[in-house]
Amino acid sequence: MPDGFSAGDTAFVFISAALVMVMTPGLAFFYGGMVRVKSTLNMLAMSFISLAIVSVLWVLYGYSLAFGPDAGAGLIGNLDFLGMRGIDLNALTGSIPVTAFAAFQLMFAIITPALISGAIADRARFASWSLFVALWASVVYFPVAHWVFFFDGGQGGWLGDRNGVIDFAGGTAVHINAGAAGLALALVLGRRVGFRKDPMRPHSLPLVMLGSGLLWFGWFGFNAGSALAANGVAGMAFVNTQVATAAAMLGWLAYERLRHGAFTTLGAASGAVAGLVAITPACGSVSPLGAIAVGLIAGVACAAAIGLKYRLGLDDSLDVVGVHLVGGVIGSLLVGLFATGHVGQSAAGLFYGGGFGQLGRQVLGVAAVLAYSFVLSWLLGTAIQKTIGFRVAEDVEVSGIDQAEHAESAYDFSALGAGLARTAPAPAAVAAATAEKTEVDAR
Amino acid sequence: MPDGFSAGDTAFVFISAALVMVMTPGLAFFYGGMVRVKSTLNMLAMSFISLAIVSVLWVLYGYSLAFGPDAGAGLIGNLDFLGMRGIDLNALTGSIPVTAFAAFQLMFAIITPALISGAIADRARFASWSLFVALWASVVYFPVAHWVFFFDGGQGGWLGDRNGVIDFAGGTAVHINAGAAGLALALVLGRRVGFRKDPMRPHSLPLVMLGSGLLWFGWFGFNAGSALAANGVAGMAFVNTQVATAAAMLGWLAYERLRHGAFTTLGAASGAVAGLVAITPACGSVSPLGAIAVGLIAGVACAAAIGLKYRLGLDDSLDVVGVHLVGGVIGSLLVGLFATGHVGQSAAGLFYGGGFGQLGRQVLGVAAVLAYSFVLSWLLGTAIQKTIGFRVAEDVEVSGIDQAEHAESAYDFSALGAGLARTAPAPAAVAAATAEKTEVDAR
Amino acid sequence: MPDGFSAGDTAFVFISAALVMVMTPGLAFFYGGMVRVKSTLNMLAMSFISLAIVSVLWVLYGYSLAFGPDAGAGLIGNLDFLGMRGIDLNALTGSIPVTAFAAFQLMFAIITPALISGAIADRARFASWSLFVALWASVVYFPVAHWVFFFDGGQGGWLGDRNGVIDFAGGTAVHINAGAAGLALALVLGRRVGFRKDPMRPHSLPLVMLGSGLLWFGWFGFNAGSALAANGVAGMAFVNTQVATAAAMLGWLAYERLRHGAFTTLGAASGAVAGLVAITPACGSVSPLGAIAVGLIAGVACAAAIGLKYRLGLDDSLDVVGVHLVGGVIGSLLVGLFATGHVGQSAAGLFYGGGFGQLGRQVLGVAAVLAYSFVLSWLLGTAIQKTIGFRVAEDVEVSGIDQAEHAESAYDFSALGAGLARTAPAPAAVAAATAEKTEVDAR
Amino acid sequence: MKLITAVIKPHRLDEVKDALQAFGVHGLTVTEASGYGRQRGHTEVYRGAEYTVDLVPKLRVEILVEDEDAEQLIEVVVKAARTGKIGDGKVWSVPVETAVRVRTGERGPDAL
Amino acid sequence: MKLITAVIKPHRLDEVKDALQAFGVHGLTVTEASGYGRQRGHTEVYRGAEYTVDLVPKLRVEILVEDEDAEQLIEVVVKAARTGKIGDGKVWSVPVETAVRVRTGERGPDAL
Amino acid sequence: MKLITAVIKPHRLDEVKDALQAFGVHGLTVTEASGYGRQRGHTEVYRGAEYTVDLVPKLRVEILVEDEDAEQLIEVVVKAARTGKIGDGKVWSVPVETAVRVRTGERGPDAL
Ligand SMILES: Nc1ncnc2c1ncn2[C@@H]1O[C@H](COP(=O)(O)OP(=O)(O)O)[C@@H](O)[C@H]1O
Ligand SMILES: Nc1ncnc2c1ncn2[C@@H]1O[C@H](COP(=O)(O)OP(=O)(O)O)[C@@H](O)[C@H]1O
Ligand SMILES: Nc1ncnc2c1ncn2[C@@H]1O[C@H](COP(=O)(O)OP(=O)(O)O)[C@@H](O)[C@H]1O
Repeated sequence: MPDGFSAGDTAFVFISAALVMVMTPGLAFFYGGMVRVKSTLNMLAMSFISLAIVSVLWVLYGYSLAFGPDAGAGLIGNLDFLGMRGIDLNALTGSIPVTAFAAFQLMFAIITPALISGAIADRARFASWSLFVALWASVVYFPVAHWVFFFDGGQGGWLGDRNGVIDFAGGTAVHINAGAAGLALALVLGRRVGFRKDPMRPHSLPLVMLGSGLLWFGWFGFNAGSALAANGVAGMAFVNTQVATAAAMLGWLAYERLRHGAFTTLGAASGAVAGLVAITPACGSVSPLGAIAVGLIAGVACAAAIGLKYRLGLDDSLDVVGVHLVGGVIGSLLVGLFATGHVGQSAAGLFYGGGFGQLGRQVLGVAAVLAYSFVLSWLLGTAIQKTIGFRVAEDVEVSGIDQAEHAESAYDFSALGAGLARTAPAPAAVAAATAEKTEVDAR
Repeated sequence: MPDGFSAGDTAFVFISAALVMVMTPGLAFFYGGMVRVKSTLNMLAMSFISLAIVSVLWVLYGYSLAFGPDAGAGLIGNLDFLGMRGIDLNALTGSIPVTAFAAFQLMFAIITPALISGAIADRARFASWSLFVALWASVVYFPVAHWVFFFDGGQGGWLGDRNGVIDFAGGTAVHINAGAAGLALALVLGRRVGFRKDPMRPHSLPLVMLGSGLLWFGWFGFNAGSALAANGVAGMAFVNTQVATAAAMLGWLAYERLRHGAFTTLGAASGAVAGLVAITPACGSVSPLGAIAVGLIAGVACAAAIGLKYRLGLDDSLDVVGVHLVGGVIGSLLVGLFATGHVGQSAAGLFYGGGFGQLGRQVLGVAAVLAYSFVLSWLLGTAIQKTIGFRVAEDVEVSGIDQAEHAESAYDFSALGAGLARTAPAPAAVAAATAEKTEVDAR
Repeated sequence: MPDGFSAGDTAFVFISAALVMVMTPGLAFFYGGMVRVKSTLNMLAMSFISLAIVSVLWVLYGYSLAFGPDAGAGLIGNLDFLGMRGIDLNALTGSIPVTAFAAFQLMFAIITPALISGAIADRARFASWSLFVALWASVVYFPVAHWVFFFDGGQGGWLGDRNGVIDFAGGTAVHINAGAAGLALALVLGRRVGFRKDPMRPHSLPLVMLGSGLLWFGWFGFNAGSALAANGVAGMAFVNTQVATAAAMLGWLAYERLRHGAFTTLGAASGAVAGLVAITPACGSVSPLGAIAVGLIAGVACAAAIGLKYRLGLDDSLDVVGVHLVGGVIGSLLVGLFATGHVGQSAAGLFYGGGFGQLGRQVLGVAAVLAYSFVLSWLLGTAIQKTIGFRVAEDVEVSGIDQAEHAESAYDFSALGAGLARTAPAPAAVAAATAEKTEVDAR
Repeated sequence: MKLITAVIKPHRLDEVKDALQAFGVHGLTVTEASGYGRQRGHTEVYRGAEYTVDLVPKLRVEILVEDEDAEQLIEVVVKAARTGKIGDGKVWSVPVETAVRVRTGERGPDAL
Repeated sequence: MKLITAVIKPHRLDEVKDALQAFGVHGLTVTEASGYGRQRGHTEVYRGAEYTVDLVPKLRVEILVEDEDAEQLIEVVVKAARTGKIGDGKVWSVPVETAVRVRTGERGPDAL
Repeated sequence: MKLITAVIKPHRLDEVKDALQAFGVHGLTVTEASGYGRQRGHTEVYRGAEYTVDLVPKLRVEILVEDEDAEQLIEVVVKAARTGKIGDGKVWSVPVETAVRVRTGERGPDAL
């Protein structure tokens, strides 16, 4: 391998990529456990399909649009790496192979659209959702990743590299981006039948907890891995990720106890995710005590925010806005307050003598990504709704989207498997012929 | 540590070994969710027991048979490392400690027999299965691993080292090997009661999705880890693994949509596994675009293949043949077409100007492993069936193998736990004595 | 980074820390699957809350008490690192950043209290448990970690550094510590309503198997990671961990088969955990054959031990004593017999010509931690019970602790979600206003 | 006394409960059930095997009432459960010889 | 009208459904049940605690029929559910006073 | 013959089974049910949405008995199921016209 290469850093980024990959199934379980049993599979499938679609697009053109040499003004990459051609096996990004970097970044591109799906639980046609994922990744995620994550000595993305917006691991590019898109789609698709009236309690909280556990686990790859090296910055990001998550869980639980009288496990899981979201942009620039502050604030604020949807009549079904948009905005802005100036980045925040400069830059980053994602997502969603249709029919929603869209049932615990009859594809003739040969069923 | 040692490579292989380890529980869930509720535990146990049995055999003699110095003709290792004696703490295999290599390879030896169990779901006596695992690992897996994975400068295994069969991570040694054994055992044990007649739908698709998620996650260790170094080859293997899996999922879903009218989540999971299988031998020699092709082909072909079992009357219950044998053969042969010659291996395939040479070598590898495994597995299975018996009684199958073989029920969700009564081992006298002391149960 | 830094070792420890982190959710599932459905969430929450509480305490003062410079006699660290101040980004512990070491050790501090919760399943008030975790971590875990894990050239902890007690990864500090505390709390809280009379079978064995799979997976980080370097010692620890776990599973299953006539999956999972516990202190000093012996002994002994609770009338509900205390003691003492003297540590055990010296030191370690933990835990538990109360009311226990303590139900698989009615927080006025705007529900 | 049994669509339970409450009946017992009838089921696909699922989820509601209320109660339940689509279910009544409240041993109308 | 209730082995449902269909009855309601009787249960073991499980999974099938069909229908169901082994279950009938189709309000035989 | 139906608290099943056994009845059929009545439910909270759960888990036990045993059996069941707290449930009986043992086709008392 060429000079500057580090096997240690490479090992770290490979495993971090695997960890980020497992977050998407984790998200599927987190979301899937929260819906009613009749739409479990649809919820899982909406995440899993992102693994399939975005991976292929990434190799075809996504990596090039996001991390190809800037095509102008820091807005998008050019087409040099179409099909990932021309990427030498031993070429490096920093101290790691380009392939390692590309794999790591791909996992971010996968989970971001998957996050959106929580806003439209129980009611989105699967084919339409799949189309949305492909379009959204292409016209929203790939460019925004370029804006935020592509560094090229001041010639990279306009937000991160050119304007000094700090987003260590994706508070803007991932969470605000997905949150704003979730808001747009929740508006486009409208409220579920029975929203605010029917009981819609989670069908499996253990599944939710499994999801939150895998998300937390994978998030170390997401955040610490974003250092792209196994070094002290990654170490600080690691510690900050853990402690902010912990503090956010405590914050959410405390809020819930005061407001609703109980410490719920769903609250614990939700608080943890809120903390993970909020520390994502900040983990490379705050101290561990700062991380506790970020976590606590995010835990309480997101717990308060999710209640609003019932007042506003917005059916953001699994709180993509309340957790990812709100948490992402909080974390991104708090960088402007809590950045110490001597962790990963040198810019200091307001509380560390850095003045209002960084806070202003953070506002820019938040506003730009939020606005771009909301508008584009609304346009894409509306276009799909008006053409092929995005929302399922009402009776499908009532009887359960899993049956209509996936021709499956999530569970069959009965001693019964009741009322099933094999219909195909064992052709009648064949079946008859072999039935004779079958041992008598002497049950 | 001695010269040539790399801490980065070692870290990578350690974690890769852990990732491959978690594939076996992952497989247990993948399989376990697919069976009816009454045989869930048996399905899980068949995978977990492989972790126990093969690990002990590996230390006792397996490692030595597979990776000990060749005992002649590249067929098997000698007994130099019985009990793993004589392995110095700091001895190296390449740039990593021998122990790291041994641990990594052990995980392959564990999952391969576990894969077979899907072919005989719902009907295998657990003790007989355990015996089969021990015998099969000893006389099939350990030698075949030597053939394929033991490199010693042309003095190693006859397929990989001596004849240039390319199998980066186990398309032949793992998947064809397990698939052929599954075929043999499905024939030996015969069809389940009610095959092709009774409904046998999966009892928990979320469990299947969890399994597929863990498999996918762990497979990065399996494939990229097989580079045994954190380098550019591993990076290419990593990217190829991801994109082939993605493409296979799309291929399977498309096939299913056309043939059966629905995008199922089980199809998504199955497609992903088919892609992972097919890219396994090829991930170190194709380009990312080649990997998309391999994945697409495997996804469609395996989706088509699984339907055949109903026509042929072969109760390969969870499609070990349709997915692992077919997928493994496809991936292994496609190396002969798509190998670029400048990723991990220097031999180029037909489409990259390498002529038919490599394709021929691949055919040799496929045929040798398939035939050896099928014949030996059939002999072992038949021997067990004729002596201690392999298949449970019909009424056990009908009422559920979990009760008879494991004396357990997988779930108890009722408010009831109905009809249970403690019988033991609290001895009557003791129970009586302490019952008095117990607080009155004032429910 | 400064001299002596190793990116490879750092990558290894980062990922190991993530692996140990995922053990706590793993434990939550392991325990959660074993209880009845009505206390599932409480069981999960008792583990998850440890992630929250201990992480925050660790940053505030825990790291300093455990790994700050010794405050005297090897009993506790001083307060130099309060709030983790003064820890330079690039400061090293061995060859890795201090932050990496701190993050790794934090995960041990989290899982240890979580382990205790199994002893008091179904009956502990959540707020009281949370308080117990905070206190216990502060006055038991942090000091004991200092005793065992803090090395400073003979000026470190009194057990490990000053008296040569060998505990590679936490047989005393983690397992005996938690096991003794579990014993104390089981005595303080008393037996469950219906203990030894009512059926209390596990509500989801797949959840238990998931937990055991994640524990096994994460334990590679726990044990091999404790080498704090990706080297040959870690490699031996890795192999030993795998094979001891395997042997213990076989031992437990064999015992169960002889005693109860069945190979159960719960027995397989329990045996694996017993093996993991027992090899924890020993994995850095025994040979692979020694590890098989340690595992077998632990598997059989723990399987025998868990039966005792019914005879003794001790409701150690999920066998924290039978598995963690017994397994930890066995593993710690067997170091005195099986330590080879040339794996990770130079002291040899009785069977390897080292005489009784090391065995004596191991007895010291076991006795000190066991006694300290038992006494302090009993005092803390009793204090909580006498003040704010530790145990829930009997009718809460009967109707299910999840409802009363968490206001949730773990599952809702019915087509029904029966009998739920939204009551809040959609305020009546708002609801009425928007109800009119809602599409007519034409189901 | 009579026992009224109603097999209804699951999402009508709330309406039925409310209607009973309004009518002055404050108790009922529900079980989950699967119904087979005119309402068609659906097809499921698992790895190429197609199944027809012809049992549809229903709830089975039982209500004990005094003889004189029975007829009216049937009307109330039928009305509350109705959606007008196929599969709305059946309601039937059966004579009860005696009914007891377990807690008190009270019999007949007092048991309700 | 009569209500025929059959407690049967789960795997006989298909046969019962087919037999009813052949007989001309096109509706039924099924609930999952557990039965206790002559058929022995089994023993389970969890970490050294042995339990006797003496409830066996059954299905409970309810069929409303016109009076004149009742006797014959009972025969049909009994025959379809029979395996000849212990635990095959019971079938009983109860008089129904009135039956209503929820969708239409039709009564009596028309409700079926 | 009579069909005795008892809706009871789940944790009383064991006592009821034992009492029946002692009384000489060796069969019964149980289904899981949810009851609504005087016994209050509880409140659940999911991300800020509060739900009142007013259905309480119950078991529904059915026992076929000969006419002459019915009255006494009701007493036995009521006594075994009683805890004295609200929500103990109801027991009622219904006349059965005929009962058949599926395995043998035996009718009436012989079917039990
Ligand atoms: N003969 C019957 N006996 C018992 N239950 C029946 C009978 N016929 C129908 N049912 C129940 O009534 C439900 C609705 O019946 P169905 O024929 O689908 O629609 P509808 O009642 O609107 O005509 C069925 O799902 C089943 O549960
Ligand atoms: N007295 C009874 N009342 C209600 N159900 C009964 C009664 N006796 C038996 N059953 C039901 O019938 C089923 C079969 O009864 P069992 O005695 O096991 O076999 P068989 O009917 O073949 O003699 C039981 O599992 C139970 O569900
Ligand atoms: N009118 C009724 N019809 C059918 N079941 C009833 C009726 N009233 C009560 N029940 C059942 O009896 C159970 C107990 O009734 P409840 O009023 O709570 O207490 P209690 O019987 O002690 O007064 C309920 O949960 C329900 O299952």
